[in-house]
Amino acid sequence: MAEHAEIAAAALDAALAAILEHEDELGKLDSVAGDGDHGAGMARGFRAAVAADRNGSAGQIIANAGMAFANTAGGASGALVGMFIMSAGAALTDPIDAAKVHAALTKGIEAMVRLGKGQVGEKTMLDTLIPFAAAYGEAAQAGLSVRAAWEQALPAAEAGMKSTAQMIPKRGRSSVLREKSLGTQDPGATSIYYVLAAVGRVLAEHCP
Amino acid sequence: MAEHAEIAAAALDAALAAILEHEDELGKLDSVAGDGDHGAGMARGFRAAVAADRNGSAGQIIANAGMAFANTAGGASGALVGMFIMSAGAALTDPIDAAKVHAALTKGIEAMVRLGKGQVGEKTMLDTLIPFAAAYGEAAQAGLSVRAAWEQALPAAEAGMKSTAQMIPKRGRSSVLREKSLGTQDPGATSIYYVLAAVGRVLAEHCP
Amino acid sequence: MTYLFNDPINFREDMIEGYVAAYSRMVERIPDASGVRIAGGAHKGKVGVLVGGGSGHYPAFCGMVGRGFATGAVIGDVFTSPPGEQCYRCGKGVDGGAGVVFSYGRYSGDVMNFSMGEMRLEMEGIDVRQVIVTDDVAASPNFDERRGVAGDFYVFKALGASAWRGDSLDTVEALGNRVNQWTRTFGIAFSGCTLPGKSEPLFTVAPGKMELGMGIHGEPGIETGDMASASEIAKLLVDKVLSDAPLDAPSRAAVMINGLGATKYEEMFVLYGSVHKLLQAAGIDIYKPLVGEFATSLNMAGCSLTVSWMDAELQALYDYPVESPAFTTWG
Amino acid sequence: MTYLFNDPINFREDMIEGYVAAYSRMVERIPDASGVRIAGGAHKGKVGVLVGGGSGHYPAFCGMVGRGFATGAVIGDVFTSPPGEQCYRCGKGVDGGAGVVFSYGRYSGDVMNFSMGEMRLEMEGIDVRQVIVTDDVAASPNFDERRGVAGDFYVFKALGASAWRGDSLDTVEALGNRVNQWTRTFGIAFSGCTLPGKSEPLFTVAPGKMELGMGIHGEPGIETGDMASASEIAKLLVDKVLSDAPLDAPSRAAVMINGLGATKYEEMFVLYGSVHKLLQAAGIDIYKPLVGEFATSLNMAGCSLTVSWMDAELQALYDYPVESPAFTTWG
Ligand SMILES: Nc1ncnc2c1ncn2[C@@H]1O[C@H](COP(=O)(O)OP(=O)(O)O)[C@@H](O)[C@H]1O
Ligand SMILES: Nc1ncnc2c1ncn2[C@@H]1O[C@H](COP(=O)(O)OP(=O)(O)O)[C@@H](O)[C@H]1O
Ligand SMILES: [Mg+2]
Ligand SMILES: [Mg+2]
Ligand SMILES: [Mg+2]
Ligand SMILES: [Mg+2]
Repeated sequence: MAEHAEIAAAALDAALAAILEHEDELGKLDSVAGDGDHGAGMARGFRAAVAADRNGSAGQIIANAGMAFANTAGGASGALVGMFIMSAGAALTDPIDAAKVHAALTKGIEAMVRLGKGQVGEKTMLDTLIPFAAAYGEAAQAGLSVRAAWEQALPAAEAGMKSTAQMIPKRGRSSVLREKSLGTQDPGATSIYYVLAAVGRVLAEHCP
Repeated sequence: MAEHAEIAAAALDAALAAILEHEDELGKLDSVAGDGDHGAGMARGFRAAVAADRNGSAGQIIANAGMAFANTAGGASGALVGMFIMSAGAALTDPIDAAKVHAALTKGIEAMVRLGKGQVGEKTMLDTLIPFAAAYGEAAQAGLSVRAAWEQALPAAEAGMKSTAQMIPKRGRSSVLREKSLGTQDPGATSIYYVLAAVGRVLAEHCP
Repeated sequence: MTYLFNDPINFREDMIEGYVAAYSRMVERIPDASGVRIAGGAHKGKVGVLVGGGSGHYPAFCGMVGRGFATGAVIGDVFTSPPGEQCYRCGKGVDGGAGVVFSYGRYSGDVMNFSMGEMRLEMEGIDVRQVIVTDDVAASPNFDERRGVAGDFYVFKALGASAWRGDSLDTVEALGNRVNQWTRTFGIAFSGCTLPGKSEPLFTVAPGKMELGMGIHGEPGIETGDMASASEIAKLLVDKVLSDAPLDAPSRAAVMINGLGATKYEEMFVLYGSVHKLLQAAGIDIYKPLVGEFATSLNMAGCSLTVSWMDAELQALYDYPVESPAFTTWG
Repeated sequence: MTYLFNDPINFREDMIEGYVAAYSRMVERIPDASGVRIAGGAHKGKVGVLVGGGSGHYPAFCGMVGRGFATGAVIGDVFTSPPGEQCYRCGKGVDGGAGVVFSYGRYSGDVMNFSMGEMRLEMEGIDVRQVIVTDDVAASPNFDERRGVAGDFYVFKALGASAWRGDSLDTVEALGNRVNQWTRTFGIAFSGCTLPGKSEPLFTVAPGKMELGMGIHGEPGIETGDMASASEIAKLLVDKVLSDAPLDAPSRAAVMINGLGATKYEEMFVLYGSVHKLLQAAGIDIYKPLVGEFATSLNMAGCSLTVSWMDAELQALYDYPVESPAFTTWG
């Protein structure tokens, strides 16, 4: 459906805008225990993502965007987020409904876990993504629409993001510094939440 | 005379103490338009000067000290002050009187001018030394003692030193920066004044 | 501060362009890729050695490309692992038909991206090995979980020499891993560094303090200590490195004081004087030590001590002459 | 800041000791003197080339001692010309019986002290020539009254090559002077530097400003300008240097971006990219450019552009291979 494709494109645009708005904040979060490049890396990734080929279905657009993200962003997040978007896009076949979106999220998370060998509780973007996908799955099973399920799942993502402040990192560049990052939210968990929230706003505007 | 030799040694000790007291200030003056090492260089020079051989006459002690200064201090001031002290010492033969001291000062200045090709008004230590030697010469001719002539000549040195604040440098490391140093006293003119004043105090204490 | 840049977004690209313009007598751009390789391209029949990682660490990584040294380098943005796609393209760009070794300091982003590049190359039938450097004793008690920092140099040097003299892929890989097994680094920082276009440093060090065991990406240290004299710092570095000395290593070792950017040569020589005596007293037979900048962190102030033990086989690789923009020897 | 030192009074001595310990394979201490020379001592029958000046400028001056390069270096305290006595002792230490060339950047203290050393040596029957470098176009409109800064490198390189291949004292001196005649530098600073043991920098640069035409001893610039992008700075440097280009020089020239200490390689490559294009557009045939640190000013942030024009005779000297702790080439 052409309309879903347009929504996918708008969602990518909104994700880029959200990251640019928070680029400095994400860099600062990353500099607490990491190398300060998370904002710049996510911005680079989404800039490439919005410039990727936008022909085809929503799933194809998202997969292309994910490929461009992975090929451009660099860093741990470049690989992880790129693979997530690419795999989710590849799994998102028409016609789209909430169950399909949930399946796509699940595939994306699987790809990220395969690459990064992470799990919930390690102070990474998975702490935002996994609770979000779980909540989305429940909402989808309860029969909510793509858009309503997203709305209902967002608080779980937010709670997941916030929970990272109290975690000690086990993965990634900041893992050497364990205690240093206590009290600070994980940059990746934060950026993913901003993206999910931005996508939610696009769905709210465009979906029935 | 053993006593003159002791006074010469005490004068060198006092010069070192005066430079150490003002080392930081001299460095800061030099950093306005130069490289900030004048305090350290003068301290290095006088440390070597007080450690030099102290056998022989006052003149020999001073000449040895000057040689040690020149061999150790480095920089423009190391060569210039070292040659000044060495030449002045070599000219200072026993028995010492005010005329001899004036002749020694004159020889020292000649050596400094031969090496540095400077003259009064160029914002250097010569602006302290030349007026001092001139005033000392007048006092000596008027029949004053070594010590009284020194006392009478010191204000000329001080005035010379102060006059450098309004000069634009033509010699040395700071000469590239002409206007930058306007308003700041020349470090070399300042350190020489501190030395002359310290020597004056030694004379006041030990001379009849 | 980083002062010289145009649009910070183009920093990496501007840098590569200037680098290749300056050293075209030794290196060339890998076509359509964020990387450089030896001028004239990969040598047929020789193993290709691709080093890399983020930029901001020059002469790591692209300064170490040349005859007897790395075949090429893939170049990421400042402190950012290059994307897998670029690892793939540059890997392909250094392939001479005898296989490719990827070598880099262990950081999770690099591991992921180089591994993605490796998968792509292997799908095309190119045999790829990874020699991952883990020399930073501060990063973890477990050798395999450590970061790679200045010790990269010794591993790259051995890989480059082995590949250049015509060793097989298995041999090149094995020799590189042997050097890594015997290489240890510990670093300290006196000030943070600032990314191009930013006005605040990634971290700050309080006056009178120093950070112990910091990374080379502006990550702060694992511990904060009181600033000390050069000879006390020498003792601290030597103790940290030797406390983790490999048990099976011979007494001969190469030694490096690496400056992180703003800590200058004279200071490092003062430090080295004490380090030299302490290592000798500990029975180390110091071989061709190096004092300089080998893996920087933009203009961070700080330095690290690396000790790389060697037997006769590894010494021959260390002695092998190299010519590269940043490091050249007659042997 | 300078962080690594013991007693600041012993900084020079500690530094020399560490330097010689690190690079004993190439250099040795000149006995009873504040200087170093090529390992094994002066070569009989070859002209001795003694370079020097204060310390704080590494690799100038002692890093440039070795085969095909300077025979020795006399080392002063930080930013302080070595005393005449040391110039004498080190001059004697590099004498191989064919005469000695003193070469250094023109600063009044250096001129006085080297001249005092020269007098002593000539009293002993050693023929001494002085090749004084005057490349800093900022210092004066009169060529002879200029300071010597990063251009030292090209003059030393030529002197070293000429002496090493066995030229006569007259020839070595003449070639060194020819290089100086055709070498021009202009520098800028973004921050000051701090002497060992001091807590305040020698000068500060206001945020958003830069100093134009500063010296390499922490002397502030002759003018303060607004901070600009790398490409604008490239234009400024190229304009300043070319506005004083020697009229009689051929089109071929070596080009150097020299970092003052805290301005790092990646930044300098960004700058060089623009410089390269501008110089090419101005008709300069760029030959083997260099981007790195050649004459630093402790950890001052800033850089300079040097252009050293050359004909075939001077190019042969530039191409001559050298091996020294700081700079080695295969030719
Ligand atoms: N193995 C992993 N699994 C999931 N997320 C990870 C992993 N490693 C790192 N991350 C995420 O990546 C973020 C850092 O991204 P970024 O700063 O862009 O990359 P880098 O760490 O390479 O500099 C972390 O905040 C964390 O959320
Ligand atoms: N040619 C000269 N004649 C007389 N005095 C000079 C000359 N050149 C420099 N000076 C003096 O030397 C002082 C600087 O000394 P110092 O800082 O120790 O040496 P440098 O300039 O080599 O760093 C100046 O303040 C000035 O008084
Ligand atoms: Mg990061
Ligand atoms: Mg000075
Ligand atoms: Mg990173
Ligand atoms: Mg000086």
